[in-house]
Amino acid sequence: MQWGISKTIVVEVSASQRFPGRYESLTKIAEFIRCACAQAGFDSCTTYSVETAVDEACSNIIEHAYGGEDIGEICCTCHLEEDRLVIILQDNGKPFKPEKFRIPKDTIPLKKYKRKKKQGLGLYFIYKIMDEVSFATSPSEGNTLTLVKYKSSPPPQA
Amino acid sequence: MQWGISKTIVVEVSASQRFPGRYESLTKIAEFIRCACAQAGFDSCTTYSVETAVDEACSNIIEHAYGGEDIGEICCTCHLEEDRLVIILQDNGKPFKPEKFRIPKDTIPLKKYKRKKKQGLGLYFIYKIMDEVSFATSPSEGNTLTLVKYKSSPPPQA
Amino acid sequence: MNITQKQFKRCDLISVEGRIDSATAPQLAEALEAITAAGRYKIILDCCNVSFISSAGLRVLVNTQKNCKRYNRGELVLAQIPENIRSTLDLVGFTELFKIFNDTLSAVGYF
Amino acid sequence: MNITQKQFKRCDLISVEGRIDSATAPQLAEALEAITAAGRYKIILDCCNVSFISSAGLRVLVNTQKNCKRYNRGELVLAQIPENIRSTLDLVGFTELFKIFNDTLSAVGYF
Ligand SMILES: Nc1ncnc2c1ncn2[C@@H]1O[C@H](COP(=O)(O)OP(=O)(O)O)[C@@H](O)[C@H]1O
Ligand SMILES: Nc1ncnc2c1ncn2[C@@H]1O[C@H](COP(=O)(O)OP(=O)(O)O)[C@@H](O)[C@H]1O
Repeated sequence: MQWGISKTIVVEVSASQRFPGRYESLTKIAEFIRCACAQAGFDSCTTYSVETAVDEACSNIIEHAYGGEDIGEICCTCHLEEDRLVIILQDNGKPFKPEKFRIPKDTIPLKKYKRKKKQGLGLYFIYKIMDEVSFATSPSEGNTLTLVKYKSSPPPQA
Repeated sequence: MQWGISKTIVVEVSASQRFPGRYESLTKIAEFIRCACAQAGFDSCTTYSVETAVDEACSNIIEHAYGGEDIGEICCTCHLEEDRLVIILQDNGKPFKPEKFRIPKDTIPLKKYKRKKKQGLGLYFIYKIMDEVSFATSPSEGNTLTLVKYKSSPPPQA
Repeated sequence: MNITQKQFKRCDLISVEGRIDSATAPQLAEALEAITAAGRYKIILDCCNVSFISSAGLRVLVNTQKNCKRYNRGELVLAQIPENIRSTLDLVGFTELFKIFNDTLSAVGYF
Repeated sequence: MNITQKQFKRCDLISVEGRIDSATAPQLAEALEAITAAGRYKIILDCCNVSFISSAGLRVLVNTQKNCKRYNRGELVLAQIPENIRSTLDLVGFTELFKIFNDTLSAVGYF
């Protein structure tokens, strides 16, 4: 894989930034993501959809992993690859075990579940918008959520 | 009565222009009237109302005095007096005898009259908008319609 | 004069551009009659781009208003009348005959 | 988020400016509930100045839609959605749940 270098601008293939784990950070994270999407050449609709997915993921980190604002940080890293943008969100909160949840697939999860609590739509948005979604937890690096968006439609075997 | 003369512009106190007696002339006549109203210091609403009255009067000249387009001319003269704008419309068509018509006063003439023919609203507009209206006919000068608009409300005795 | 029309569920919006005078009034009358002939009597005349309304034009509006209000079946209302036209309609006493809305949205929402 | 409202004869227009997210969704829910609590179930959400709608915001709209459509008494429709938001709503399959109008005039005229 080769990276094109224009005459004056070296394309940054990777960028990382840490944000305080508070709702205020969401618009700043969106800006960061918007830049990465621009570098990936995404159109404004795709860019907005990726912003939405990341916003949902970060809201979940603040709300569920940390259980509140200003408990910990969110580290956001973007890798620009030839055919995709990879976004990695890291936190040090409570590990998320997606196996414990009904991961929404194609149907909109609008039904109530478990004693009147309403199923959230956040995970549904994330899975629906991004081409690949994976959660991982390790003692050293905390929780890692990897989100992938392809530059064109995902390859059939992916 | 004295006319103010500014440093560089001599205020024209009188202007006259002849127009072909056709409906196309109406917008040109309106422009001419607009200039006179501007010199009289009328606001845009008053100006538009005077334009409307003159438009109605000229339509009547074409339609009723001449009985059609391109039969004769309309001569339009504006005199700017200290407290009023005087507009004189002259034509050489059929004399108009306003005594023969119900000159509309304050009530809107919306009823039908004389065998189903509807009463026109043109004369009503003219009388309602202008402060003074008078028709005259002479063998030498043809028909003369004099329309007056005061710069402020008309004096009580006028 | 240029006429454009839009039909909504409960009313019709008719937008006129230019002069409504003896020359153009018949065209407007025709457009309005087409609406009422279809049994639709709630009409908004959008005057935003009207430059002039003569008595002949107003005559058409008055006739349409009479037709629309018959049997309480509807109404012709005016929207976005330029200030100078509105003030002249006021002067000649015709604003009483028509409900006037500043914007077309409120006019559509009225029906 | 900023909310402005306008009540018409048959429907209510509610215009939102800014982000509709977890932080602001409760405020929007309150405004919508005030309308439905008044027995008014035909609602237009004007999204012209909405910059972002999160899943929490959409949840509010879905709940309102359910409430409005009950007994066939009304409907929540969306107007003037910015293209990027609309395309994302499409992607997540939510545009089926709401009738969408390009302009508020057509939306008011729909009811
Ligand atoms: N990052 C996370 N850390 C811990 N728990 C999470 C995380 N993301 C999601 N969850 C759990 O998954 C559930 C569903 O999430 P989501 O679909 O975003 O809806 P909501 O957040 O509105 O409940 C949450 O209620 C929460 O219990
Ligand atoms: N300048 C004129 N010359 C001759 N007849 C006129 C003139 N102006 C008005 N009339 C007569 O007065 C009648 C009423 O005029 P008006 O109120 O303007 O309505 P309309 O022109 O629509 O009939 C006209 O039908 C016409 O018979």
